[in-house]
Parts: sequence; structure tokens; C-alpha cells
Amino acid sequence: MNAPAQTYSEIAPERLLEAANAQRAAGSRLVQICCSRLQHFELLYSFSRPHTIEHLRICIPDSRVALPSISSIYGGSFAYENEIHDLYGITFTGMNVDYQGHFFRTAIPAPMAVPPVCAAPAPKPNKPQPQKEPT
Amino acid sequence: MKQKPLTMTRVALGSLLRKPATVPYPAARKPVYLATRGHIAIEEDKCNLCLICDRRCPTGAIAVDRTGKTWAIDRLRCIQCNHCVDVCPRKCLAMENDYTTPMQMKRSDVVPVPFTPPQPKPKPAAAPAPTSDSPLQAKEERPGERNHEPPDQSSAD
Amino acid sequence: MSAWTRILAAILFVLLSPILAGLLAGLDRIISARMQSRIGPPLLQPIYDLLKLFQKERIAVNRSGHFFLLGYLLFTILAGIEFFIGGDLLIVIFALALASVFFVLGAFAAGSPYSHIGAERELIQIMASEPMLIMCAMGFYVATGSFQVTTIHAQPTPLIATLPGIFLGMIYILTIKLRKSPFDLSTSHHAHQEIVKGITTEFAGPYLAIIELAHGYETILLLGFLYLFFAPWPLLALAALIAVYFLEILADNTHARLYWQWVLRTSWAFTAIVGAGNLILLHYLQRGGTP
Amino acid sequence: MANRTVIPFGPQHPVLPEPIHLDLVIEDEHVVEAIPSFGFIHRGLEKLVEKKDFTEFTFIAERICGICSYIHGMGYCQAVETVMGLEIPERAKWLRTMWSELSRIHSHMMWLGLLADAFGFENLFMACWRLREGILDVIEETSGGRVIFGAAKVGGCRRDVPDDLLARIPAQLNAVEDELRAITNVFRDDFSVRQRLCGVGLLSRNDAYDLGAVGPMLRASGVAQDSRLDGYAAYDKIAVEPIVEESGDCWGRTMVRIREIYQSFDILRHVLPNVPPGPVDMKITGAPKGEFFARLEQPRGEVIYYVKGNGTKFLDRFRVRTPTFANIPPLLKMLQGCQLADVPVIVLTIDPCISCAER
Repeated sequence: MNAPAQTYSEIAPERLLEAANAQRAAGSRLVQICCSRLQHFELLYSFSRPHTIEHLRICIPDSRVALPSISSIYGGSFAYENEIHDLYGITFTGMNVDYQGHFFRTAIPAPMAVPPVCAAPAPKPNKPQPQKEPT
Repeated sequence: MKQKPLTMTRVALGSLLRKPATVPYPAARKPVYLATRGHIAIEEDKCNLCLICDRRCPTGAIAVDRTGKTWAIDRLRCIQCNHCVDVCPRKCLAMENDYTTPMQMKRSDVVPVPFTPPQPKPKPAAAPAPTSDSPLQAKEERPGERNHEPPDQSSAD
Repeated sequence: MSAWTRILAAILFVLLSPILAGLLAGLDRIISARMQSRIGPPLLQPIYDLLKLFQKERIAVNRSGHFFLLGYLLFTILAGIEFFIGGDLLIVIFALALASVFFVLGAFAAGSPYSHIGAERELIQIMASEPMLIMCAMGFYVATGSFQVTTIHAQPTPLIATLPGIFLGMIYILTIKLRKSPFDLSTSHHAHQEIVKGITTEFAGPYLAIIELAHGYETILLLGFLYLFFAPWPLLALAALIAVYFLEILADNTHARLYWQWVLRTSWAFTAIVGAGNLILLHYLQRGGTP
Repeated sequence: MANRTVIPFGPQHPVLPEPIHLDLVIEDEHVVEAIPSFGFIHRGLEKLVEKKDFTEFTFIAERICGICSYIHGMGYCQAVETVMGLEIPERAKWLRTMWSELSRIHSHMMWLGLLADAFGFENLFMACWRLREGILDVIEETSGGRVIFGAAKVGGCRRDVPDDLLARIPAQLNAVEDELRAITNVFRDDFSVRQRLCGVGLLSRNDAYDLGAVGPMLRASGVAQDSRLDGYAAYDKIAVEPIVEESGDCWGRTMVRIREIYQSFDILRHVLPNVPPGPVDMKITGAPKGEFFARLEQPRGEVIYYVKGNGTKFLDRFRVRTPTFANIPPLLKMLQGCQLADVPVIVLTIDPCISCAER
């Protein structure tokens, strides 16, 4: 396989906009935003250029922490952000299109916000988020 | 590129002169292939009610009853994944290549299994103890064991 | 025509048209299916459908809508009777137009947006087809000097010889009236359309059956119009009608559905060129022939 | 009549056989805005991974979608294999490539039919689906299933295809291809089809990039992006040229897909004689630990599988980002200002598969 190299780097939530701007300036495409519910919430923003994929990891302790929306930089990100809001209950501030929780019709609010049945112990987050939310 | 009118005419008239491609389904059926996954069949004589197919079936379509000595399959739940055939230790399950007739109400096909477990000689055990014929007893318990809500069987497109 | 033959013709039209239209629709469906490499339904399927619709539950979205539908059926039948007893062609055309308006009103009476858009598009289709019908009556008048169907029917030479343009125009609007692609805008024979069944969306069961029935009468009436072009030679007329209907099916199977703007523009342009052109030419020829 | 009406479009709409709901704000017959909502068939498949053994989850991954089923299963397996550091046998790689391309052809042919249906061309619709049967027959003969292949497995393929069968397939493909020419020429040339497709649903190169379009959507707007170039399965041994159109309208997207069908035929003609001998699967021991993003090219576009394993048999997280989901923002952009009659056509040109977008 001559698959492009994948790199993961963890950044603080405050630095998200700055990092996204840097990606945009470098000509990357927003590939996806993925949220995982482990013991904490982990968001992965993937950007790709030909032959590279970069993933930015953001860890937040619980869904009450609001994140800045990158939809001013990548216009299409509102779909991912609305989805994560509807399924995980994380709030994004400053979305260019905000469906106010009506994008995914779910029977219960934030159905994916429960931690995994067979969750592994949370990985040691690097700096700002000590794992402090036992669920 | 130039636009042309009525480009479909040749195909339409050609189809009019040819035989239809469809078959009147219940009266005639399309041929099946050797590999076609049609339905699961069991050779009940070989079965030893070991429960492996019951536990490993991804949709919980197979129900094996050790006390009543039956092997049952809910055809509407079965997704023809062939997994039970792969895991069956006695090779008594097989994937036949023809489809079952459509059913009008939900029911399970129940097959009586004429298996008598070898009598455990020394100790009079109430439940059949793990013998060489039923190798599954030590299967690990899974979280959310026997998920009886199967994922959507219908293939949404 | 004696009074008795007129009554007989009227009764025959009322009784036989649904059966004839049903058989025609059945043939249409089989031929369409064969063009699409399918086996298709039994020949009598449209008639089974109709009978089944009549047996279904009556659900009313809006009662006034059903009153309008009855108007649609009644005026279509009246138009047909007037035609087949050899009456006045203008009355036929006006009754037909009135029937269409009742149909549109019926669809407007229901609150659904799909029904509304369908009704608006039906109005556009009426706008596209009505001028040609009137031109057809005018053509018959110019050629024969009468609006009476009996007089037109009794012509010794077939009118197709003098009115070929009008005939072409009539085939064109027959496609609109039969709701065939590319003109199946307001409703279509199958529901795969952006406004679903459009104008008929809100009608179900017996009320939908009324629409189907009226549509059947309308089809027979329009084929009667085309028959007049070949009146002295019935066998040729039959062959021509079969050929025309086959072409309609072919057109349905070789076109995508187009936009209403396109339909309106081209219908007017086409009917103006062939219809009005034919009329003007005929007028000058007759003036030149009999100075 | 410049009053605004809201037309509810879907989730049950005959011309849009997908469970998405669009509130179309229309003025006369022009769409001012389209507001989507979905979740009607959210099945929680991503959550189910926590309860299923990672090898058995393949069956569920294959059933995320009924059309691009094989690539879903294969993508999941590929992601797990990479996490576990497995190098699958060469023959399995080539068979995977073959099935991916077969699935691309059948998906595109189905899509062509649906598009024809959306603009009211029933005969064309039937013709596309009739020819697609020829491909489905090949799929059934090789894998046992018609749309759910059931051939993917962590560590290779679940079944081998006999060599004599592999040798027979090209003739069957050629027969389908010959008949297909007449049909695709209709899409290319027919007056009424061009009326409905040319200039409809324009998506500029910048918008396509900015809104994150993928697959044929992106390529029809002039961006040469194709994940097959990453060289998964056996694609590193096959020259794949991304198919690009510049027009960015519905016609361009149709042309991209049509040309991809023929490209897939070419790829298959190269792949089939070159499938190497050997085993098709390998034994798996242990459990995945680590994370990986697998990127594959589905018929509908680039698809992402994210797998995060914790060293047990049950994965922590499995995420699918399907091409349809990425194409929703461009779709909403294209719907603004279009005619009501164009809505089904525009929705169809993203080749929507809402059930896989929701998982």
C-alpha cells in the first residue's frame, strides 16, 4: 500500500480555529469530524491534502464544554457539527447553519452520549483535560 | 456535443420485438447459481444441539432448545450470512442455493433433533455436562449477551 | 340522424366508452411494458383497477372537491354525447373545457401543496391545448362550412387531405391530454413525479375512480375527433387511430418529462405553425378556388 | 403568485426513495431554501460495535448499505487489519478489487436508472435496471449474494472464486457493456434528457471544495480526487485515472458516472486474468489495539472508516463517514434557487444513500 501517512496531533479546544485556519491556508480539504464517547469526549478533525492526512484530536471532559465551530473556515462543516450536537449533545458556537437539534430526529436527546458498554480505561490525555468525570 | 431527439427509439422498438426480460415470479423462477445463498438447511441426524449456531448467529435467528430437542430458525430474521455454517463443529448446517417460498405470517421453522446425549456414566448430573459432543459450554459471556434486537435486516439502499 | 339513432348513439357512448378506454389503456400498458422489456399486466387490468377503486372506502379531504369531480365527469360525458349524436362541435369543446375547469377546481379545493401545484400545472396544460381544439373546430368549419358533427362526418372526401396541419396539431395535444411524457406535468400514470400524483393526489377510492372514468371518456372523445379526419374511409381511420396511439406510446417511452415553460412555449409555437398555417393556407386556397 | 409555500418532501416520496425529509420553501415553482432533517432510520450501528465481536461485526458493517455493501464490509475489515498490522494474502487483495469494481458498476447502473426515473423517463430507467441484472448475476455467481456479497472478512475473503469462473466473467461483462453503449448514448445525446440535466444544479469548483463534496460530485466540478489512488487492495498495481468533468452540473455528474462504469469494465478486464493463485484468508489472533482511518472510494465517493480498538474483542469506536453525508452541504447549496421539477434530479445526482449516512 502506498497509502498516505496519517498523523495524529492533540490540540487544546481554544486552538482549534487557529489550527483549522492553518489547514485551510495549506490547501487541505476537511475530510470529516468524528466524535467518540469514551470516558471523556474525543473529537477528531481530519484534513487531507494529496498524500497526507492529518488528524487533530481534541479531548473535552464532558459535553457541557462548548467548542467553536469551524464553519466560517470550512463551509461544509455544519453538517458534522449539527450531527455531533444532535447525537452527543456537544454545543458548537457560531455555526453558519444551525438546525437547533432538528438535523437528526432522535427519540431521545443525545443518544450516543452514553459511554461504551465495554469501555477501556481512558487514555491519558496530554495536557489540559485531566480525566475527572467518572460516569 | 449535438443533441438528438428520440435517441431511445431504437432501444424501445428493439425491446418490443424481443422477449421480455422479466419472469412471472411464482409461476417461473430465475435460475440460481451454485454459490447463491438461499436458505439454511440442517441435517438433524448429525446435530448434537451444541448451541454454537444459536449463540453466534448475528441476528439471533436460530433458537436451539436442548430440553425440547429442537432446532428452530426464524427465516425472516436470517440474513443468509453463512456464519452458522462456518462455525458449526459437526458440519450439519448447509447453505442451500434456492430460496424458501415467501411466507404469509411470521413463524419459525422448527426441526426436531433426534440426538441423545451419551449418558454421563458415573455422576448423575441434572444438566448435561460439557462432553466432547457439546464443546460450547465454556464460551465466554459477552456484554449485552444475545442481543435480541437484530440490526435492520432489510438492506436499505 | 333520427331521434332514435341519436339516443342509441348516446347510450352506446356512455356504456361502451369505459370498456373501450379500459381495453385501450390495457393495451397501452402491455405495449409500454414490452418496450421496457417487461411482461406487463393483464389486458383487463385497468378495468379491474377501476372496479376495485369503486369498492374502496370513501375518504373525503374536502367535500366540495367531490362535487367538482362530479362536474368533471358529467360535463365530459355531456361533451361526448353531444359529439356522438352529431351535435355542435363548439358546444363539445366548451363542455370539455368546462369539465377541465371543474377538475382543476376540485384539486384546488383540497389543501395539499402537491394538489395545488398539480392544479396550476393542469391550468397550464389547458392553456397549451385549448387553442388547438378551437383551431380544429375552425378548420372543420372552413373546410365544410359547418360546426355540426353530422355534416363534417358526411363529407365525401376525407378532411385529412385539406387539414393535415390541424391533424398534426391534434396529435400533439392528444399527447398532452393523454398525460404522456414529455407532457405528464400535472399528473402522471405512475407516481414517480416530483409532485407525486399532482392534481389527483388528494383523491382516493371511488373519487379517483371518477377521475379515471372521466379520463376514459375524454380519451374516446378525442379519438373521435381524430376519426373525423378520415370519416369516409372507416378502415383507414381505424388504422390511423392505431398508428397515432402507438406513436403516443412510443413518445411516452422515448422522452423525459419536461418543464411546464417548455411545454407551453412549444405547444403554442407548434400549434400556431401547423394549425394556424393550415387555416390560413386553406382560406386562401378556397378564395383562389372560388373567386 | 409570489407567495411562499412550504412543501414537505420526503421521507416517503415516490421519486426520492430515501428517508430524508426536506422542507422546501418555494416561491412559484422556485425553491428558496431547503431544510433537511433525517434520522428516520438511524439504527445505531456504530454503537452496536461495542457489543459485537469485532470479527462478527463484519456482517453488520456489510449491511450498513444495501448497494455499496461490499465496500462497507471491506473498508471495515481493512481498517481493522491495519490496526492489527495484518498483511492479507495477495489473492484476497485482487478479489477485493474485483468485487469493489463490480459493485461500482452495479451501483452506477442503478443510479442511472434512478436518475432517469427522477426526470420521468420510465423506459430508460427499466433499460438501466435490466442491464444491471447482468452484473448482479456475475456478483451472485462469484459471491453468493446479489447485493449483500457476504464476502468480506477480517484477514481476507470469506470465499474463493474458482479460476474457471474468473476466466468466464470477461465475456459476460463484454455482453453487458455492448448493450450499455446504446443506453449511455441516450444520456449523452438525447434532447429531452439534456434539457433536464444541462445547467441544472451547478456546483462551482470552489463550492465543491469548500462544502466538502466527495466522489463524482467533486470530480464533476473539476477536482481530480479519487481515493483509489491511495492504493488500497490491489489498486497500487493498477493505473486508475480519476475521471474529471468541468461543467459541475447534473449532466457533468452523469457523465462522470457513465465514464466510471466503462473505466471499471477496463479495470476488471485487467484484474480478472491477473488474480494470483494462493490462499484467500489468514488466521487472526489477538484483538485490535490502536486506531486507524481507512479511506476507500465507494461508488458514491470517498468513505472513511475509523476504528479504535482497546485490545479486547470489542471495539471502542467505529465510525463511518459515508459519501452521502459529506455531500449533504453541497446538495443544500444546489437546491437553493432551483425549480421544483429539478429537486428530484438534483437530489439524485449526489446519489443519496441516507440509510448509510445515518448508519
